[in-house]
Amino acid sequence: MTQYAEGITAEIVKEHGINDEEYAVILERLGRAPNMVELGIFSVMWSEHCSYKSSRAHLGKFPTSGEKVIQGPGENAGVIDIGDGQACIFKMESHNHPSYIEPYQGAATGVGGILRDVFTMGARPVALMNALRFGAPDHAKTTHLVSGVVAGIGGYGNCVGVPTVGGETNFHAGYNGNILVNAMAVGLADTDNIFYARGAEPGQPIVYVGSKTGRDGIHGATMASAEFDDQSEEKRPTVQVGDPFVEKKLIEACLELMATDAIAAIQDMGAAGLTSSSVEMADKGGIGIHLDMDKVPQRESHMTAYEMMLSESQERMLVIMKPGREDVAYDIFKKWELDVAVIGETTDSGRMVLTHKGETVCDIPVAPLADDAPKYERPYFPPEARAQLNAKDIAKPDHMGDILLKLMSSPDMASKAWIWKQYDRHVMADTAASSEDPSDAAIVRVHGTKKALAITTDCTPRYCFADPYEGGKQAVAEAWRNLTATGADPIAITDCLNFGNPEREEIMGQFVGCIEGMAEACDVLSFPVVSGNVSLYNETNGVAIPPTPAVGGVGLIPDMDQRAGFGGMKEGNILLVVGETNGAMGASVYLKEIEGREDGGAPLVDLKTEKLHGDFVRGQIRAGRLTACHDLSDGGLACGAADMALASDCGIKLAHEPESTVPMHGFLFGEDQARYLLAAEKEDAIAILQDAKAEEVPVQVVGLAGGTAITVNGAHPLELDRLRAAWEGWMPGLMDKLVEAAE
Amino acid sequence: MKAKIHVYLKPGVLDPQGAAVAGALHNMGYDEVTAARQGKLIELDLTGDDADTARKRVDEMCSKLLSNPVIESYSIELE
Amino acid sequence: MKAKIHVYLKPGVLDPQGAAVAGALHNMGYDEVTAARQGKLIELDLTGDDADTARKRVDEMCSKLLSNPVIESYSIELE
Amino acid sequence: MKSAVIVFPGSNCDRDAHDAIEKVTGHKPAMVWHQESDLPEGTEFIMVPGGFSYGDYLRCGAMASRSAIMPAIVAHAATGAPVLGVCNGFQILTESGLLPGALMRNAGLKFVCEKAKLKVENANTRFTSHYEGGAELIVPIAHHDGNYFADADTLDRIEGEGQVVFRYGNNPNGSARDIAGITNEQGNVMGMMPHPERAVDANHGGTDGLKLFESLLGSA
Ligand SMILES: Nc1ncnc2c1ncn2[C@@H]1O[C@H](COP(=O)(O)OP(=O)(O)O)[C@@H](O)[C@H]1O
Ligand SMILES: [Mg+2]
Repeated sequence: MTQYAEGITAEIVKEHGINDEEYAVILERLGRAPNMVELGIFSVMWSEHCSYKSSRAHLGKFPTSGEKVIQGPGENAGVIDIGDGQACIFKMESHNHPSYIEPYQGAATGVGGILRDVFTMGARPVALMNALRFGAPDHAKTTHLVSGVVAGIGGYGNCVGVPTVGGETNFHAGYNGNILVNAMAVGLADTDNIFYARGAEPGQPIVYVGSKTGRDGIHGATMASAEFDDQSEEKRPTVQVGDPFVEKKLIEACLELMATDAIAAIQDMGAAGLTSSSVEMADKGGIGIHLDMDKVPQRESHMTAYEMMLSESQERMLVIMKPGREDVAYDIFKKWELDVAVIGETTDSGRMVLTHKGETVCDIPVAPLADDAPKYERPYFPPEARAQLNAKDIAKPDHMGDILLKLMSSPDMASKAWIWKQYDRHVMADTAASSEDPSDAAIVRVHGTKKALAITTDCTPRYCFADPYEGGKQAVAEAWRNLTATGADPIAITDCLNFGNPEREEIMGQFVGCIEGMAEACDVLSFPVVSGNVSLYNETNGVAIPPTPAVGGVGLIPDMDQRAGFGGMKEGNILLVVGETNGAMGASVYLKEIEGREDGGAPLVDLKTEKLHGDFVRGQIRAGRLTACHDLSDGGLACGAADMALASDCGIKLAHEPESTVPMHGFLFGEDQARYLLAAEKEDAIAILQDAKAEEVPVQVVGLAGGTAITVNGAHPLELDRLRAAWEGWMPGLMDKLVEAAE
Repeated sequence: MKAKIHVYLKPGVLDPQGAAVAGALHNMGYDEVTAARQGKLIELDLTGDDADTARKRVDEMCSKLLSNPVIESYSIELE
Repeated sequence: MKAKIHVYLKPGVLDPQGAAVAGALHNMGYDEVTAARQGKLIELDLTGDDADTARKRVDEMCSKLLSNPVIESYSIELE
Repeated sequence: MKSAVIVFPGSNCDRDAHDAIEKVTGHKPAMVWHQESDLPEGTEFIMVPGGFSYGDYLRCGAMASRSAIMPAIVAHAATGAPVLGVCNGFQILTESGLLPGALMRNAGLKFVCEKAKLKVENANTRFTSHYEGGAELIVPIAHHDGNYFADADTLDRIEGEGQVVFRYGNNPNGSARDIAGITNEQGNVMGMMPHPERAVDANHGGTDGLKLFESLLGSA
């Protein structure tokens, strides 16, 4: 067997990210050497991004089924049942590398891509979320990246008319060379009208719809899986440009087509465009595929089959139609002024055959492309365990008000209004709570009903770095807690697992640890994983990002009138904390901002306790006993109280018992888990305490609402006006330094 | 002195604006238009009268601020 | 044939983008910039080879669609 | 009252407009595709909704204002019938010449979404008769190009004629004289950047937009 086809060298194979063993498998499977087109196709299909070759072995640990799960991982997005014949379809995805290279377009096309994953399945997208991680605020590139990413997310989401209702933003030097841009889309569909990539049969026409194919993003998929180095600038021309106007038309046209019964299978063209979409549908249908490359709508002249198969031009979909129904698609897509063309048909050969200009340019079996993609059991070792750190081990500060001010105006805690003001949060007129509102999760009404979706994204990379297993548990638990704090029943999650180079054992250790922690939390909280995405090789010059398994949680509020936020606290309300406060300080915001340290173990998450406390709080919300409810996380009780005070425009008098075994700074700033801060009228507070006793839930009175400041034992005052100015002022202060021209 | 800077998308980069303009002109019956592209024109008023220095400085402004080298090219005219 | 259309804001119309460009250039130390204006450059590819007809038609496209007479003026170059 | 909502390929507040009108009148408005050249028989009120009609490329509202349905809207307005343009709809109405002035890029250059404070400047229009003159409202805005511009003479004239209907309390976009909404000289065509249709339900966080539709359409 000749080793290489004409014009191909060992060097070219290597450039395609295919190693020696992998190349040997290709030779064996084909019984000959692959040509350039075939090599390109194997290269993208076997890239980390498409094949999950390093991660598949561990993703299986997630619980993925449950009473409400209609479709778990494996399709374009996860599907859950929200009753009354309705389904919620959602997924989260990363666009990290493209966003670092070209922040506006990288982030914009990230939003476009995740929207397509959701409407491909028949859902009308109803909400977008974004989880962002940037480098240190004072790093040279940070403000430029923040500005571009935020403008790109807004530019795309605002134009397609899907509200961006929430998200999270962290700053840490660990992301200086590798920012994270994770976007989540949520849609609604009828359970009897959901579309899948599976379902095609031989002899059906393959219809291409959307934008024309250009030379955009060729090798984007392999790029997303390659480590960054100083030469990355040269890879720049591969970044794609998005057209949200076309996406908007594509959404409407696809939903119109889906209302007919003409579709056999449908798949968006994401990473590796035409290649992955056609291979996936062929593989899932167990069939073959024949494409005539001459028929592919092309934006540029002289495109090769290689370029067309690897192009990542945006806003394109592939539809396999029932025979004879092509006209239905033509009529609809012409009306929306989109390209539409029959470019091939399904076959019973089990092979992928491409013809171009009268020649067969590719003829390979489908199965090895998908099923037999390499799968690695990469070696790993867990990071060394760190000891817990308690407030008792840390010097007590003098003025608690000053500390609180400093924490609330620190990068991770300060208001992100500068960001979310650039997002249309209200389009579609169903947003009941978004970033601006005092709600632990965004709330989006199910159109025309009194039901609502609660949506959150969460992850605390500090904890994951300190202890991947506890950090993974915590990310899921916090998402569950955020949904619970609004009164929602948490249902399921999607995730976006962002890590460094899996070929390094300690990174693989982080990856495995986080997954195992998340899996346990999902299991105990009955909060299965229904979709997700893995982004590896987030490193620059050998330095990896902090492990960041972002979690996107979705829950259901059965009745919009029974929900809670943290903005309704009133003068005279009693403040209660659900859960035990021990003063856990390891990897806390306090430690980082006040002590300048990032050591110590992550706070421990006891999942049974988590569930007990959450269920208790949800019950109290539904009983209508709370004026405000907030989960406690970063910055502990004091920061949670500060959020509540600012949102309610009412001061809080906190009371720390002097004889307590927990020192005052531990009481105020400790990040013990499974806790909520509640505000209630006196009579309700008494009832809550009685219920708590009966249900064996620890609930402690911690203060009283009133005044214009936050105080502790009547001292350490921090005036709300001063707090608000600092909290709101940090991010504008940072971004005002940016020098940038208009687009 | 005046500098006129033309910033345009690199060849091959998708130009959604241009495509939409071409589409609209077609809908209005201007069938002779086969393609449209849209770029930016930035005019700067400059003090000083050394053309060489000005060109060098404006070139710097273009690469640092006025154009996005990932997707755009530019040309400079001095008057 | 190609038409290059330059669309710019009328004098007296506030130009937020131009002002931002000038401000940013100042912040970067380019003090020689005394003013900046931002306009659009639209390039059309046209069939046909009669320059007079082309100019007339493009002028029409400009006044009907490509510029807004309330705030903008335009100039046309044929190539 | 028989209503119609115009739908362009990039409209994205068309459903919201539809629902607000239905809520107030009890009747579903007709949804009219931009490529139609006639309005449905008996149409009285036309709403041009927000969104990005043609991606907002070139200039916001420019391409939409040259679409097939536009002559019918202009003719309808000339009969004195009410026409309301919100956000992108306002941009389309200025681009088509039905309203004076133009909407330019926000002074801050960024897209702005917030709950804006508005003041009712003229409560004697068919769009605002249910409000008190000088009433303060909270109505959401969400736009990139809402910076209202007109030359000084035009501004003086529209101020003098009572055509300025809404003003911002806290100018979010650099609009001349804080203008948020205006009518034409006859008072039957109104354009505004804020979205009254996003403030008609308690779950929107406020219902200050409701009276606008009630003024116009009467309660169901
Ligand atoms: N990138 C972002 N996009 C949209 N909203 C954001 C973003 N970052 C933060 N927010 C919003 O700011 C608020 C505070 O965020 P965060 O501090 O992460 O909340 P918490 O820790 O209480 O869950 C939330 O409403 C959140 O949705
Ligand atoms: Mg949170």
